This record gives sequence, structure tokens and C-alpha cells, in this order.
Amino acid sequence: MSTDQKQEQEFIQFRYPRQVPYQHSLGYQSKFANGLKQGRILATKCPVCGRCTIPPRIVCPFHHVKQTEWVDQGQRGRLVSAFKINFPMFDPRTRELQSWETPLVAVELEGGASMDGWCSELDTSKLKTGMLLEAVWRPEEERQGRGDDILHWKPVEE
Amino acid sequence: MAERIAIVGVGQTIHKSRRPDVTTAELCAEAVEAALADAQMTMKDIDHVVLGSFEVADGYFNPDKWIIPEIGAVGKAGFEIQNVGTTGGVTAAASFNLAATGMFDAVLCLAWQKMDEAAGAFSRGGGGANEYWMGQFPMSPITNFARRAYSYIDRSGCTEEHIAMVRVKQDQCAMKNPCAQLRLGLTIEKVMNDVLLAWPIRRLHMCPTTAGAAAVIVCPEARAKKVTDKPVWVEDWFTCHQGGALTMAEDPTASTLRYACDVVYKRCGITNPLKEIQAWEVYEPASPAELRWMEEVGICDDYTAWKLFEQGKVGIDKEIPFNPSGGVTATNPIGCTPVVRLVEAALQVRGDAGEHQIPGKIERALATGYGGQGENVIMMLRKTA
Amino acid sequence: MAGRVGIVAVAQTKFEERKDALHSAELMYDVTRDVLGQTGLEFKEDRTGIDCTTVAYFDLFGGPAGSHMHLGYIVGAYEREDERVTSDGALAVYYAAMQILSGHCDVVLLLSHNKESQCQKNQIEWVGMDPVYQRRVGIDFVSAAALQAMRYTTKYGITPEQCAKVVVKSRKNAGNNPNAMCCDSLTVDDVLRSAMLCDPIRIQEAKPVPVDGACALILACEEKAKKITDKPVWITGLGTCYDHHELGWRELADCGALATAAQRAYKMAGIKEPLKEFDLAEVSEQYSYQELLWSEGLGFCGKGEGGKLIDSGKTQMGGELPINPSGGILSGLPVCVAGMQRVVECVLQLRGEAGARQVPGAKKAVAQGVDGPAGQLQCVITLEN
Amino acid sequence: MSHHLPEISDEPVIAEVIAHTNFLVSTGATGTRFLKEIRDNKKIMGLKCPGCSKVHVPPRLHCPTCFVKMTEWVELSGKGSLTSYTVVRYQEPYMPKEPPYAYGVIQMDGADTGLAHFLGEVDLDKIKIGMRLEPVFKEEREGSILDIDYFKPSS
Repeated sequence: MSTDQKQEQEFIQFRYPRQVPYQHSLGYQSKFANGLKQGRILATKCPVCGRCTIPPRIVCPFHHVKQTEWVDQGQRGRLVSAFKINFPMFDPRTRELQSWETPLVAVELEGGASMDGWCSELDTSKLKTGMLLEAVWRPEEERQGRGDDILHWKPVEE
Repeated sequence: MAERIAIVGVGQTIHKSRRPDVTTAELCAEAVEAALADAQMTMKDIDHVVLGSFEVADGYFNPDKWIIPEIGAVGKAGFEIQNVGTTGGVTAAASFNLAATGMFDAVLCLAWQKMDEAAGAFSRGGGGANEYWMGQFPMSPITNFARRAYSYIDRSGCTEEHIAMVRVKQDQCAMKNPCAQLRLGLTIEKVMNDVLLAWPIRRLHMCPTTAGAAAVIVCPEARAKKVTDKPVWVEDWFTCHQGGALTMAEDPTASTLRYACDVVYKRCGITNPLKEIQAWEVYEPASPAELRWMEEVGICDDYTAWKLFEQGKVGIDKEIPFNPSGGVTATNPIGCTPVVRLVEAALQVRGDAGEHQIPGKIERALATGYGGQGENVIMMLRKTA
Repeated sequence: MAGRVGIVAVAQTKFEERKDALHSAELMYDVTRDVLGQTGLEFKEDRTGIDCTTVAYFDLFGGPAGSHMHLGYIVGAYEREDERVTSDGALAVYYAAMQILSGHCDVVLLLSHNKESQCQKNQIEWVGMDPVYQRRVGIDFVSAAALQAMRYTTKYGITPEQCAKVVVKSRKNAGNNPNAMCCDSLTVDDVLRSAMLCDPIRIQEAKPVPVDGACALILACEEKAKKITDKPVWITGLGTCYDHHELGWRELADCGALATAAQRAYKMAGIKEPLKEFDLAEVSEQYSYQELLWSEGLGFCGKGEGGKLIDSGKTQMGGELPINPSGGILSGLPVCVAGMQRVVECVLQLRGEAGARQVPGAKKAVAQGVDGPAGQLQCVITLEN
Repeated sequence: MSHHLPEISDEPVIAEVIAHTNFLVSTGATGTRFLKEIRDNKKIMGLKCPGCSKVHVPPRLHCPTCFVKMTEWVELSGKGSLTSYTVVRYQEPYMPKEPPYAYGVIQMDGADTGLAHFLGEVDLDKIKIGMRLEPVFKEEREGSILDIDYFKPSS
């Protein structure tokens, strides 16, 4: 037995396993979620600077004006960053530790907004900053209006 | 400023990964005892307390209530602050504000984190205001900093070896700091062969989970001069939060550090930070972040910090004494970490940092707190009033 | 200390059981725009607008880590000074006043918001009990309050009718308040017939849960307050105090911490006879007995005389010192927002803008906030027009 | 990018999320000593402050009044008087018992502080402040405050 283990046994410790439910009102973000269910990516647009943001924002952080305009961001975008998660991490949906095969990417969409996603290309050496990607959606009946309704982003030839 | 204020006592625990021998409250008491001893004060001399912890990582709701009796603060004025990674910074800022009113003789700022108890705390990390959207991806500080580092490498032309150099420098400093948690004796080779978590982030590049607490005692000028002959003057502070303005996907290098430093430098009349600030304790939760942070605090131009490491200019006794304590990759009791930075910066100003003391006179020291996706707190300390 | 602190604008939402269609951000946005609109102020870097935003919020009520940290940009705090208080909203008012008295800020925007409908209040508050003893046996804030109520009512012979009268008064007053949630007229019998929640507290004697809502204030230094508005309300006294955490370590029937906090505030404000000098009080009674007990702590009557005080009618509208003309927390306010809303109500009264609930000619008021189990942390703020 | 797509609904969405946590709690050397005495010897121990001489149950490392370390352990009989009580009549998932049940604050003989715990073997309508109580220990004890099953009226 290592000294560490001995020390652990010497002192009483216990756990509080809990599941605490929350219900978050999406409010002004609801339109974004409803859009995903229909296979569309919508972003709010600042009337002053024209910046589009995902997740949608109630005000522009830079100009502090209420965002009322929604812009369809299209289905394609360019890669900003890509890497694999090489360690087991909690799946936020299942709450279980699991390993992740697909690279996590940040994509700058045609409409100007950026978002997170998975990439269908498993070989990260083939992924280059600026390359063109296209959204591949889950079947409509499986979509829940959440970020992972986009199954992954697929590199496309230019 | 209504009153000039000074730090008259600092204390921190010896930071470890596990502390089953103490409760969170008892861990806090260790830091308070150390700070009181340093200031040669007792709890009777303290008339206001400000407590800070990152509750979600602690598993407590308003833990200040439970900790108050253990640190002998029943009957004192006080309140709690929590703001994820910058908790300690906002807590310190609050203690500065309180002392500067001149209404209190001595304000105790205490922050802690007992991360050995925090299993599962981050299973919901990265949620923030976007609980619904971000929550679907396994986001964590690791993926956040992988994204930052990816873009940094992409834009600057630095290599993984340069990031390893940063980590080795951090470890060399930590080896000289008896309070640091990770003191590993690293080499570039060891770092390069370490487990890859998410390219280019290796396990050694990320801050560890730490059980630790830190405290500082702040007094208005008149009181400070009576208490100690080595007051550390708090010249200015600024808490700046990006406030979810940008996600990592939108701008992986976004941080408010540059803006916050600009504000503070202007107010303090600093035009050449590298020359006018002699000690830096900057909250870098991952070793590649140190490169970007060095640029943002004004030490060098954008995307050139890696060259300084290549030239061997960074270290305790080098041209750029950046994070002489070993920094956050060696020790990270999250919510408490900014106060650890403050403690270390104050020790440098006093010349009491021991083996990791920067040689020469330290007139100014800068400590920062970092949190979330770009939140920063700046604390500027000075030797002469 | 640099002059007085003035409150120059206040705003609140309507308080409702559920605001399902609104994101927390929208609550914050609405009250912020309201106070900014009243004053014509904006966020500015050069000390000509809002210098700092301070938000009071309990992170765990939002769910994920840093759930409120990501909301700063909504109020315009992006790249601005932005601080937090994780205690009851009254403590945020206390701290914001300190930020100004310190000279660090001239104008502070203060916010608190909470959607209790999105979480389980009792489950979160339970984690606020010490983890080794009280939490393990399942004591939460409700049973902690009940233990206090039982001790208090038994020790001093406070009758169930006297407690019930508090609820009747609150609901009646709430009828004059368009923002209040519960304004149904109740009789003492109705209250005493309602089911027992946790002896001796009946369901109608406890704060309704859930409640959603937000409020905001702008505080300014004396010089600027006078320029911003011709109806500033001045903060004249501030006091906070912590009590023991363990219920068995306190004399639950006496609220020593409140008495101390009140003494601190009254000393600063020069208040000697609170019952006579104040024109109204807004206190934080999450349970009916608390209004009686807090009245004792605030010095409106002697120890154990809270029951007699309500019987005397002095605390009704039209009485010598109306307590909670707004309907108080028993008429429905979310925790955390509650304490700040006490101050908002006092400001409306002192400006003569309280509509049907106006106390005629009100000149001096006292607001009280509580935090922690059975009123462990107390905050008292005195105000004057 | 098409500009002629059908409108997307604004209908409010409520996202249901469950936060899973499994926090560890250290009882520390002081708490461990106290809990082990209950577990192994059915003894309730208090800590006496060298400054103010008050005996604290449950113990903590520092005296809240004097902020000095307490090291002198004092054995208590476990018997004491009830200073307050309540009967819980609502249910939450974290409750270790089915409501209705009673909590009491028990001031033990020889202690200066009270311990909050369950009351048992008593008619919930006949609990009286000041009544005498004694602890009932569980048969199988695990080293927690729940090793005391409850406090019952004693003669």
C-alpha cells in the first residue's frame, strides 16, 4: 500500500451523489433551437456592426443594441481549428465518461457567425485552417433543437 | 482614492492535490493563520472579511457561512464573492475597495478551493449562458486552451517545442517554491513525450487540480504603517469581464487582459511595462496561454513571445521574470488562484519570496486573475507609497 | 470616506411564479435599460458614465458553472469593470456603496436577477449546510428556519396568531403593489388553517416558491448623484454581521448578528431611536416569525416583544413604523433579488413614488437583507431623502 | 445562401437539464476522530477550547470565538436537553427519512453548544423544549453522524 492510500484510509470521507434538475427558458434563443430542428442555422445580427453571433445574443457586446434581425447562416463554413480529444471526457448528454473519436472543430459559417461542431474527417493531418466544410444533419426525426443536431461537418472540394 | 491601502500580511497553504486530513473550512483556517502570523495580528484586529470560492467546483452553496466560524470570524462584517476562475481576483478587489473607504482598520481577503472533493464538477463546465447550446459538446478548460493554442500556433509560427520550453521554465520556477504543488524536474523531452490530451495540449500543459487556500490582510495607510515596516502598496486594480461576449469558436484568442492592462497602465502612468514592472504573476491556466498573455500584458509584440523563450530570456533571474512562483500550471486551486498570485507578487515586492525571489529591487509587481473564456482581474502592487 | 452615496435610479420587473418565455438575460436587459433610460447614463471608460457593474447572483440557481459570469455583456459590461457579490442582494448594495466610498468608482450599476422556476430551491439551499453534520441529517434552510421559529416562539411566548398576522398584513400591503405576486386577502384563520410545512411554520407562512424576477439600481457619489437626478436617495448607514453557522451554537431566539449589523448602520447614520426615527422598514422575512424576530434585532422593540409589536398595529400601513408596505418577501420575491428589492422599495418610498403603497412624507427608511440558514448573515442599510 | 426560406417559429423552448454531481466531503482529522469514537466506541466526544473553556459538539478544529486550535477532547455522556425542535412535513430527495419526522437541537450535558439531529421514539405531537434525551446508536455503524440513529426521551 502506498503512503497516499494509507492516508486516504486514515481519514473519513464520503460522497453526496446528486442529480439536480434544471429547466432553462431559452427565451430569445428559442428561434435558434427551432431552426436547428428544421435543419437551419440562424444567428442574430447586430444592426450597427453587422456581426452575426452563435449562440444568438440579446444585445451586441460591442454596440449594446438589441438584436432583432435573424440571418440564415447557410450550410457551409471554413475551418478555424480542429483537434481530437484524446482523453475520456464526460458526455454532456449521457453523463458517462467516454472517448471521442471525431475531431472537435470551430467553423466560421458563410453568414459570418462561428460555431462548434464535430468533423467527419478522422485524420486531423488532413484538416487545414480555412478549408471548406459542409453541415451533415441528423435525420429530422432525431433532431432536438440542440447543437448536436448537426451530426458533423464534412470537408468539401472547392 | 479616499485612502491609500497596503497589504500588511499574506498567507497560503502548502498546495497539494489531496487534503483528506482537513475539511474545506480547516484548510481556509490554515491560510488565515498564516496571514495573521505574517502581519503579527490576531483575528480580533480584523473587522471585515471577504470570502471567495468557486462554489460549483466546491459543491457547496454559499460555503462562506460554514467557514466563518472556523476562521474565528463570527460577529465580523463580511460577504461572499464567487466568479469562477477570477473569484479570488474579485474577492481581492473587494477587500481593496473596503479598506480604501477608511471605514475598516483591517480587511481579510480569503479564497480557497479544495478540488480533491470536486469530482464531477466540470461535467457541466462550459455551459454558461449558453447552457443549451454549448452543453451538447464536451467542452472543458482543456478543449478551450487546445483551441487557443491551435490558433496561436497557426498564427505565430511557433512549434510544440516552444510550448514545452514554457512548461519547463514554469517547472524550474516551481522547483524553487516550497508551496507549489507540482515540482517535477521536467525536461523538454519529458514534456514532448507526455500524454497528448487535445493537440497541442499535453497533460503537463494544463493546470493541476489543487487543494489550497490563500489570504491577504489589507489596511488603510495609517493603520498599515503601524502594523508593518514592509507594507506592500496596492496601486490600482481592475476587474474586467468579457461576459460571454465571445465564444471560443468566435474568437479563440479573445481575452480582456490587454484592455484591462491598458487601463491600469494608463492610470499608473506606466508606458514601458517591461521596464517599470519588475515582477509578474499572471494567471496562465495552460502553458501555451503564457505566450499569449505575455503579449497581452505588453511585454512583447503579438505572436512573438515564443521567440523570447527560444532566446532564453524568461526566468527568475533573466530579463523577463515571468511567474517566478511557477505559476498556475504548477498550482491551481481555481477560485483561490488569483489570491495566490497576489500573495506571490506581494512577497516579491517585499523581497520575502525566498529561493524564487527575483534578484534586484522590485518596485512594481503585477498579479492577475483569469476565468472562464476571457475574464481578467488586474492587481498592481508597489513598494514605495 | 469620500462624501455620501446616492441612489439615482431604481427598476424592477413584475414578480411572477414563472417567466417561462424569458431567458434570464432578458430580465437583466429590461431592468438595465430601465435604469439607464432614467438617468441617460451609458457605460463609459472616462468616468463620465457607468464605471462598474456589480451583479448579485447565486450561481447554483443558474445551474452550470459561471452561469452569471457570461451575462455581463448583456448589461453593457463588455470590457468594463464588472464585479460580483454572491450573497443576498442587500449585501451587493452594501458593497456597491463601498466601491464608491473607496473612491474607486463614481457610478455603479447594480443588478440582481433570479429565476427560481428553473431550479429546485430547497435542493440547492440544502448544500449550504455544513457537509459533515447538519447536511448529512438532511437539515435545509426550511428546517433550519423552523428550528429557529420553534425556539423563538417558545422562549418568548409568541403566539401562532401573532405570526399569522404578519402574513395577513403582508398580503394586504401587496394588494397596493402592482409588482407583487401574491396579493390575495387572507385572514388569520386562513393562515392557521393552512397545512403545516415544518412545525411551527405553515405553508402560508413561508415565502412562495418559485418566484422569477429582477431588479436594478444605480448608485453614485454625492457630487454626481446631485447632477444625475434632483431626487437622489442617500445611503446613510451600512452594516453587516455574520452569526454562527451551526444552529446548535447560536441562541436561535435572539438574532445577535442582526442587532450588531443594525448597530453598525445606526451608528454611521446617527440613528438612536429606530422606531421613532424611521418612517418605514423593508425587512427580509422569508417566514412569518422572521418579521417579528427581525423587528427585535433592528431595535423596533425589545427582546421577545415582536409579538406585542404586531399586535399594537404600529407596523401596519398608517402605523408608527409600517413594515413592508410593499408586501415583503412573503408576497413573493426570489432569493438574492429579495434583499436588493428591499432597497428599491425604500427608494421609491423616499422619492414619494410608491403609488398606492406610499407612506406619506417618508423621510427615513431602513432596509434589511438576510443570507444563509436562519438569518446567519445580516445586512442593514439606512436611507434618507 | 437562400433568402427565401420559410420563417422559423419564435415559440419559447424550455431546456431540461440534469446536473449530476458526486462531491466528496473530507471530515478532516478532527471530524474523523469524533466520528470514529461514535463508530467504534459509541462515545460522543467534545473539544474544549483552551481559551474560553467552552466544549464544542460537534467539534471543529478552531474555537470560533478565540480562533485557537482546540486539542483537549472531553467525553460526554450523550445525555442532554432539547433546546429546539421541528417536525418536517414536506419531502425532498436528500432527506434520509420519510416525513413526517422530527429534528431537535440537543444541548448535551457538559457541552456549550447544541447538536442538530433526529428525534425518535417520541410522539411527534408531544415533543417539548427542555425534555431530556439520550442517543440511540445504530447497530451497524459506518463512521458518520448518522451512526447516531436518533435521540430518544430519557428519564
